[in-house]
Amino acid sequence: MSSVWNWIAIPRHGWQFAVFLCGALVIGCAVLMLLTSTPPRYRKTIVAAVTFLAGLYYALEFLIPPALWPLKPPRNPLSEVQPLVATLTQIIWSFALLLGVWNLFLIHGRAVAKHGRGWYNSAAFFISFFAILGAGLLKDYAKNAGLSKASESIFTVLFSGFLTSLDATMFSLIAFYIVSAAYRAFRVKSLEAALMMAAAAIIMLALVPVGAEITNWLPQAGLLSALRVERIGYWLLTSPNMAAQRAIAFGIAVGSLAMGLRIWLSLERGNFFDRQL
Amino acid sequence: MNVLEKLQTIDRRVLYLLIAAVIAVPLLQRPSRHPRIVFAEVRNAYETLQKVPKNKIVIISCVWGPGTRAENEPQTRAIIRHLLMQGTRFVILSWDQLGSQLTYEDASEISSELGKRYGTDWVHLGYNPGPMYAIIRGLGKSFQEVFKVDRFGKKLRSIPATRNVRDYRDIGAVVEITPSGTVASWIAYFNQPFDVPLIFCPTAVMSAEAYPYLDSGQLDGMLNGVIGAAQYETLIGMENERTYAAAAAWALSCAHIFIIVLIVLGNLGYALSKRSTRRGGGKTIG
Amino acid sequence: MSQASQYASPAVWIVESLLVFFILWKILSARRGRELFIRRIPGLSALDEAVGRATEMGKPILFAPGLSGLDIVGLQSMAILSHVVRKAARYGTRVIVPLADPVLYTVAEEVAKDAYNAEGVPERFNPEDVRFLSDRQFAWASGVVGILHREKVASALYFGYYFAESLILAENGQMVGAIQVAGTPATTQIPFFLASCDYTIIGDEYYAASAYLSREPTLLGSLVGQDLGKLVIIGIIVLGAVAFTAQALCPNVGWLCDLTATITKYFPRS
Amino acid sequence: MAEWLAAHTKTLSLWCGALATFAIYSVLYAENRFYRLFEHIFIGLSAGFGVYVTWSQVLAPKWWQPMVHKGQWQWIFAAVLGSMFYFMYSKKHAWVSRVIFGLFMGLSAGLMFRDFYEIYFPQMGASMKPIVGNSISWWDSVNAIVFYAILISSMAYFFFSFEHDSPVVQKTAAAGRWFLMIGFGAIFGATVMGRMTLFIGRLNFLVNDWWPTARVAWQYRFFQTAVVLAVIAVLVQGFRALKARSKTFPPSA
Repeated sequence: MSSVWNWIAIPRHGWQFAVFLCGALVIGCAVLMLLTSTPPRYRKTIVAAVTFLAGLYYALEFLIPPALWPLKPPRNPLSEVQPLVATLTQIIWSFALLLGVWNLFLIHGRAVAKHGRGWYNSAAFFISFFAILGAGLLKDYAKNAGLSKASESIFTVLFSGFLTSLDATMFSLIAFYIVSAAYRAFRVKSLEAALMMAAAAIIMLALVPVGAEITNWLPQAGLLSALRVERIGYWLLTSPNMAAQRAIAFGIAVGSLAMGLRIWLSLERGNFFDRQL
Repeated sequence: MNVLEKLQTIDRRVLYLLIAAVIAVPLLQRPSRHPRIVFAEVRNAYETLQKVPKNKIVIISCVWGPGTRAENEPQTRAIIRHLLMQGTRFVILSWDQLGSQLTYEDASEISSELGKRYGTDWVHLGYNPGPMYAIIRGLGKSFQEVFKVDRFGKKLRSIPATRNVRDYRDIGAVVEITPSGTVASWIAYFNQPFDVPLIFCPTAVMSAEAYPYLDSGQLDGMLNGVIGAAQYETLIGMENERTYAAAAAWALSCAHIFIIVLIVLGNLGYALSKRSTRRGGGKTIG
Repeated sequence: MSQASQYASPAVWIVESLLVFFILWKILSARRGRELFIRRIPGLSALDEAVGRATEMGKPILFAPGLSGLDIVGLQSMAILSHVVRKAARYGTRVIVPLADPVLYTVAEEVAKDAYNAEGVPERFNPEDVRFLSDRQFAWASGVVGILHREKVASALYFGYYFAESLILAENGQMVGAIQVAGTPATTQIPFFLASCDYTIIGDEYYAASAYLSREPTLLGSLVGQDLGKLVIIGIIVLGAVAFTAQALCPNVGWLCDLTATITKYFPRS
Repeated sequence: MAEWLAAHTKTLSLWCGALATFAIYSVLYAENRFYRLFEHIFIGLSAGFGVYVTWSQVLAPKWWQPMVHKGQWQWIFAAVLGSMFYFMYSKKHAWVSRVIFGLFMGLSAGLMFRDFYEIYFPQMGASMKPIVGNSISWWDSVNAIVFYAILISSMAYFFFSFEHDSPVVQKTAAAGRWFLMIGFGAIFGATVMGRMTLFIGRLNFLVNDWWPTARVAWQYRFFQTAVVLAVIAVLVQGFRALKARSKTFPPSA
């Protein structure tokens, strides 16, 4: 068994490399073909089995301590292969990152082809996509020094000029919505809303330096110092808030255990999960 | 209609201009004064990093990108400066495609300012797509095998700073700088099982939820948003420098007061208009 | 720390088996047809009141599922939508549903149609009322704002996964004077809904509300099992607290010190 | 060309950044074409940059180079597995993608046992606080009592499987919702602070990075002309948008 494994693990070069690579590709495609032609009634079982086995790896890796494995010296063999699992999942996962790109290509490709309203926006999508990708690849791989230098400048302008500014500005829009909502929407309609807003106001003052200035007329030590805004706010954060957040956290703890079990054992029901594969 | 009621009909765009003006003043002025109060969790973070032995490295794990740059970059810069100043080696690990570029630029800038060198004092491991759990879990067993190369494709075994890093035994602390709920992965798969200290630098939005973990000691310290960064700067001896974090702390002070005033005014106007509605009888809003 | 802490201790085996047992037991017995009880949560009454008020005023209801897609949160939002539409159909009140996810849009259309059928008034279903606006966050939000103002909505219901657009919707709902009821598992948006809505369903209540309305056995069973699990946690904490208090009161009793040391070993504090 | 670009990269970046910032903020006035265009440029740039980084920092050094340069042909299997994701676009064979998604969902579900232990066992341990004792101050006692009152009542609020008909349970759960409000107040305050910081970051860019270069540029006549033209264009566009908008619904919406 191990000799077969070793034979597979040997790096190949030259024509051997080509043969092995093609062979592996053929085998891979054959497996995929086999999967696509699996009869529908077995499909759910296969997905459930894969999910279960994948989960079993990490479950046993934790639940069975080294002493219980029949190995000398005592160790958990599943822990040993963790670096390999890390590398493998990382690479397979990075193939998935292109999924979103594919989706965007479909949507904007259709918009450009149809020439409908706002098609130029979709064209701008494609132009900016290829501009930054091209500039990035050229700066790394171009043999010509001038070309590589120019690409690097273009890349920098696209990245730190446009991309980072656009991203940061998009996120910062929310600040404005908070401002107008503070004025128009946050109404103290009930006692519980009043309590929440009071706690929020004290904590908002306690967090920033001006909070310490507001109650600076109170002494720094002694009983009265407990009334300083920053003290009250910090106490609210570290005592009542901590307890409330922990209560929520325990709910999440049990909830995610239940969710994990439902996924691991494929117990989830509902129209999405029951659909015929 | 009195003044308060008239105020109710203010256009929201006027409010937008007002908040911009309120914030711009401290930014233009750039005060050097840092917050006088340093929260316990910030001090603990500082002391934890202070105690990291010189033969160990610190992992700075950055999940942030440009979207939350205003909060996470000052934290990252303060931590990097502290580590470079005291000569503790560190590696930066980025989980965000854009952030990987930004964190590299930050570290390069501070490192050349302090006369330190890439490779001997610090290393950037580049962008990692995840899945985070698998990578963090594998990291405890073998640092070299999981990361292999730095952001330039150079073997970690051939870089002085990372040459001798084997596994969790050579990692003195982890600093997680993040705008999302990723810190649980470090707690569960690395810091708790291997008993390595963990510093948490979240955006303010997530800070309130972190207090149970500070209480239990699963987090050894925390820098809460840009305020945490400003407080940290106070600790590393920058309290009299005109930094962005200090200016932002004062700008935030103005913003918070402005918001509280708006809420109070809005509610007063609302209460009044409700009262006059009742007197007028049956006039509903909208 | 010793190598042992990386793996499950006997305490882990006991506690986790107990939790897993409770959850699986309740899920499986619910699926075998056992009736499980969950209480009616107060937020649901607020929901019914909102429908009632729209009927009285003769104005439409807005039901916005946020940016939810076809995931657990989105599907549970559809269970609540079904309840609202059935109630409204009975009184002939319109329900407008703006969507941000094209896949969820098809599901919502089905759900609404089924609800009208179930009430025996299929002719009242107007396909125009279930609308796909945009999959872009702020474009969707400004579309919903337009609906709020044009249609003079009497009740606005926000159930699903929300991000920053929650603020824009709640502000404009307030401006048109609508009764607003919200429910979301997104912790960062809950405070804003609490501040601007008439009633807010918080955190886990969201899942309970939809399980209560949909009667889906897996969800019901899971909720009941989770309750038992939380009781286990409370039990452990209370016993621990008693042990530590006893030890603090009598610091010199040997067996108490041993007991607290054992607890600390299995429930480590860093 | 390359030299000129290299020499002006910084200035160009600043100007592009300012343009992008103003374009996005224009949505605060009203949804407009300018905003939509930049929104699409943003999507395009971030997708393109994502592909570039994934290739140059992950796939090239960790997959392509070991495979092609070191003869580790086995890595091709990773590509086969990775290709399974793309079956989701085929109506007929979409289920193949469910296999690989199932694998990743299973992996993260399998971690739940460790998660529960490493994250929540210490939380339980830290919750066992002594209430009274010789070495415990009155302030610690108060805090411990506050802690238990809030923890237990808040957890009781989220119990769903029994009727809240006994007054004790009812009162406890009601108190739980009240205590939770303090927690949500903390989240509220923290969220406001976080969002404001992001805006401060942008304003800082405009005020301290871009404005100094804009003042330098103001010395040139052609720049002054360009600014005046841009302001007129914005005003005209804004006026038209306002007119179109007031027909549909109130301007303050």
